[in-house]
Amino acid sequence: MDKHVVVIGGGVAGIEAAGTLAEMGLRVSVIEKEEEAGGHITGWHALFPDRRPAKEVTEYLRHRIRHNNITLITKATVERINHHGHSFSVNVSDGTSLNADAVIVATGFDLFDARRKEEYGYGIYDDVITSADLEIMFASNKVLTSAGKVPSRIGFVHCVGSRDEKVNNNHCSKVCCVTAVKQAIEVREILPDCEVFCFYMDMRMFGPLYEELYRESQEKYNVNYIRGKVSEASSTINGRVSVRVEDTLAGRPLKMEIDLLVLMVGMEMSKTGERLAEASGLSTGVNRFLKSADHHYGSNESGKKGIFYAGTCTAPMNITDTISHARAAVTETINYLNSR
Amino acid sequence: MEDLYSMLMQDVRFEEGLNACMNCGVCTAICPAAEFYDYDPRQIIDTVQAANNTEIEKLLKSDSIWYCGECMSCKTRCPRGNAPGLVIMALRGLSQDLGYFVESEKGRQQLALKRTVGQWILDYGYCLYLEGVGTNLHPEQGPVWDWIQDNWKELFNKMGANYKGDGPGILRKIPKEAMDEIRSIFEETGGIARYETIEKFSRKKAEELNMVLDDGIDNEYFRHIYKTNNGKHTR
Amino acid sequence: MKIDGKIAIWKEYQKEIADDHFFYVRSCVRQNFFPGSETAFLNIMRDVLKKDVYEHPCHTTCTGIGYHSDIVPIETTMTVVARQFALMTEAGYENLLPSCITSFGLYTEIMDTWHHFPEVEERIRVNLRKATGREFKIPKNLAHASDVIYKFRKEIAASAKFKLINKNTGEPLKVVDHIGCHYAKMFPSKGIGGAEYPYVLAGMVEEWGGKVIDYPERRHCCGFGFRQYLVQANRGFSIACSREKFESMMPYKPDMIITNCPGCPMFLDRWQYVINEMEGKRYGPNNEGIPVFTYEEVAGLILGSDPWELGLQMHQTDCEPVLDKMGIDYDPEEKYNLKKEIKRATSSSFVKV
Amino acid sequence: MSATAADKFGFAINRTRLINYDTTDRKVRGYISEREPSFRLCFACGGCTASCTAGQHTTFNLRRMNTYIRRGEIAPLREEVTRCMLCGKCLLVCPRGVNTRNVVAVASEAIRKFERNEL
Repeated sequence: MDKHVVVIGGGVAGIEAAGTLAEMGLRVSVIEKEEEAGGHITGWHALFPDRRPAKEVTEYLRHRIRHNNITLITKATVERINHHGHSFSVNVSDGTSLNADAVIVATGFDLFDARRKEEYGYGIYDDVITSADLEIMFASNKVLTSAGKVPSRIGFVHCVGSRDEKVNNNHCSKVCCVTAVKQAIEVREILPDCEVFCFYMDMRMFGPLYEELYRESQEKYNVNYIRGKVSEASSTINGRVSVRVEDTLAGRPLKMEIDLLVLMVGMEMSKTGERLAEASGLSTGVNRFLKSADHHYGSNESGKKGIFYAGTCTAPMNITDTISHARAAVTETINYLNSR
Repeated sequence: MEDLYSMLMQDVRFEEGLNACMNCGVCTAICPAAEFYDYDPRQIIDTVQAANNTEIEKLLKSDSIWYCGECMSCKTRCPRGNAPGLVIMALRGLSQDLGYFVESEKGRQQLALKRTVGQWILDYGYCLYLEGVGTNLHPEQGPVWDWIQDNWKELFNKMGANYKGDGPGILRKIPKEAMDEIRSIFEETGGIARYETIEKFSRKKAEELNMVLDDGIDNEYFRHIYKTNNGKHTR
Repeated sequence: MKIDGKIAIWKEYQKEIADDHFFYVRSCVRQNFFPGSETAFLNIMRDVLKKDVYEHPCHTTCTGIGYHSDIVPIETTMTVVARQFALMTEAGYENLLPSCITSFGLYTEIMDTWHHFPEVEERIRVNLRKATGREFKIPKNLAHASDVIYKFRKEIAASAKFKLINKNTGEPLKVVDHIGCHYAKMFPSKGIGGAEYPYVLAGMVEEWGGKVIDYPERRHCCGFGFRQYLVQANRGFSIACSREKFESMMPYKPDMIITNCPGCPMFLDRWQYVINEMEGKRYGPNNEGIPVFTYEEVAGLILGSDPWELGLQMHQTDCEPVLDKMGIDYDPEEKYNLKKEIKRATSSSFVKV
Repeated sequence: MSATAADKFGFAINRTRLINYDTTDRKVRGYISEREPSFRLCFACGGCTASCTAGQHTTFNLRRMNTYIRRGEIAPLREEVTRCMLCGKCLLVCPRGVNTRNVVAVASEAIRKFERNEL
């Protein structure tokens, strides 16, 4: 099929959609805002639930995007999608314009900026870090405090920037719970003498093998779970972080000092996606993610003919679901092109 | 039974303070009362949002709703935009309107507040009044307070006050016309009615407990509610 | 600790504070316990900063303590507050300047409620009309007195005779800032620096030479809790809250505490006395307490006001350690001396002639 | 505090309800976790408490008891263990297969040892 599809975003969804289209013989242009395609996963060390190296998946994606039918444009964003009869033109930030027969939006997500939860002191207290920061530590196989000390106690705060109307995110980011469990296990492996705590509201182990991982973290790794949302963190005189939480299962407030506090930052609609949606008249839902035509059987459809959605621009997803969603977007695109 | 939940809904603070709670405990974690009393704002909200009138009635008659210090720390943090402190205020209002407050030790204290702060507002136009706060009722004010009360005239003069004077200034005598307006507002808006309700149910309770309650603060019932602590309010 | 992070947050929370022409409403607690503070505030505003501050003799309590003791219904409180607004409107002012944090919080809350429930505002207008025949406009600007001192902290520093510096060591004084809960916890955007890292007092302290301490219990309530203090049976709660703060700040060896709410300095001052009586424990060096100040007292001191004219002798915990460190020349004999002829302190010693 | 001081001021300072994890003692937990490792598997569903006969007549709450063990709250734990009748009904419902009955038995043993400073 000699058609040209523009894929906006070169993360997991964008690459998978582009690769699938290319294999089917379509020409594809992928527009990626960073210097390299790959998405958030490139900064990740290991993946849940099997803890395989993230490199294996990034390698797959790198391979996937190297195809003669794919043109990759990096350090560029799409400002607007214009509709002209049966075709589209997209305005790229470098001033050029691309014509397309169909468009797949795969603008992905932004990691929640933890500084916005001021009471946790990210960017103020030295030993308050994010889950993304911890992955970087894992990559170097060194988990140390800002003073270079081996931590004897690490805490994971779930739902940072998720399920929280104070930061205008009412949704659950889905993947943070299992990420915390995975990271808790990794900490226990690297630092067997370090106590690990997860402060959670609900453990949302929705995917295959997630519940098993959770169970393993208790059984084998002695990870401690405290049901309660951390209310605040503060700095102690000896440079530790003091946290306050209600142990809701005991029905009493609880306080403890921690060496390293890890904030499980959630996913929110990307700023570039938000701007694109506004400029192109794509509707967004309550949590600012792109709103699909139908929640159950039309999650790839934008409601505008020829524009399709793939991946976390519609809602938080794990990698497995993102890849499936991207492939489904391709199916929708092909159906559309065939029926035109 | 009366539909207590609907009655609470009439209070704008209830509407402002209660959305769906997900029991995360962030309020209890930060609540001073939860730390020093046997109290859990999360559980109060959970009880109230279940809209069970039997449970709400129990709450209105219990000590639980009187532990909050209304610091509103809970409002800052709640991820669902609730304010347990505001809900508590609505519960306390209803507990007084229905006379349930006299059924708990902490609730009965409302009379003491009415006869001190409440009275000072209507008599002087201030919530606190130098002459009312003596070390007999406030020994924690310490020796300095005795010295201040012994020398208030010279001392307050030195501080640039206008104690009991005309015109503007510190602890000035608020003109009669102004005080009449305050009383008229209290009459118009239910302030006096609230005071009378507190008095009515307290007198009934005093009778029931066989205690003397005449006017003012120098009587058996006042001393009882002002000082009694059964020691069961904290761990 | 990375100060840049705090600075970024402080920049986020800057509110509008009127420049001049204020309608001042007094605080019940401050008038009774810290009268010298309100006098110092007005002197600074009028004599040092040359601002127009008007006080109406007919204004009253906002009923805040009664409201938060739950004996005054919300309808009544809103109407009393509406009356204060009416006095302001009639006097031709638009910028409301409360001395009290409870009042400030209450005004903020009521204005917010009226914004979300316009029918409530309408009802209150009818109430006020019926009860007093008055009409009102909602203030154009609402700032707590500490906001205004914060706004003009540099001007005050420019006229200062003393700094928050230990003259013997040259080191900044270590200051604990304690913010009244109702300043920003209910409406973080209405407070300088927000609710988590309030800057209103920290800004003054830094400008005047001191250093602010960030200790774990920094954000917590002094323990007033209205009924939790006002009724004797409940005071064990109130003091427990303050004690937790003292225990938490003690290792940092603070030289002093500065407060912006009228009640907090009284509690932080008196509870130190009671804890010492009950448990024989003091939180400062040399068996001293930690001196507690209102921000007006601190402003007055750095401008060179006489400590006894500011009312520091009305504190139960001695303030002299701080006066000594700052190098303030005071007469210890005068502390409790009220015998000699006193002129009304309408203008105090720091005013330049 | 002296009685006279409390008399003078008319109140005693309230004690804290805070669980201070930095000061509680978790030796009992270590002992249980070692001897009945299934204890670690509890995810606080409350199935045990719902099925508990003793809990219908007393304030006994096995789910909460597990929390006390984990936090090192010995004082309430000491009271909780005496209320269990060791009937074992909870064993039937536990979705994680915790040997709940034995947890209580080992907890009693651990507390006895703890009080004798044998842990």
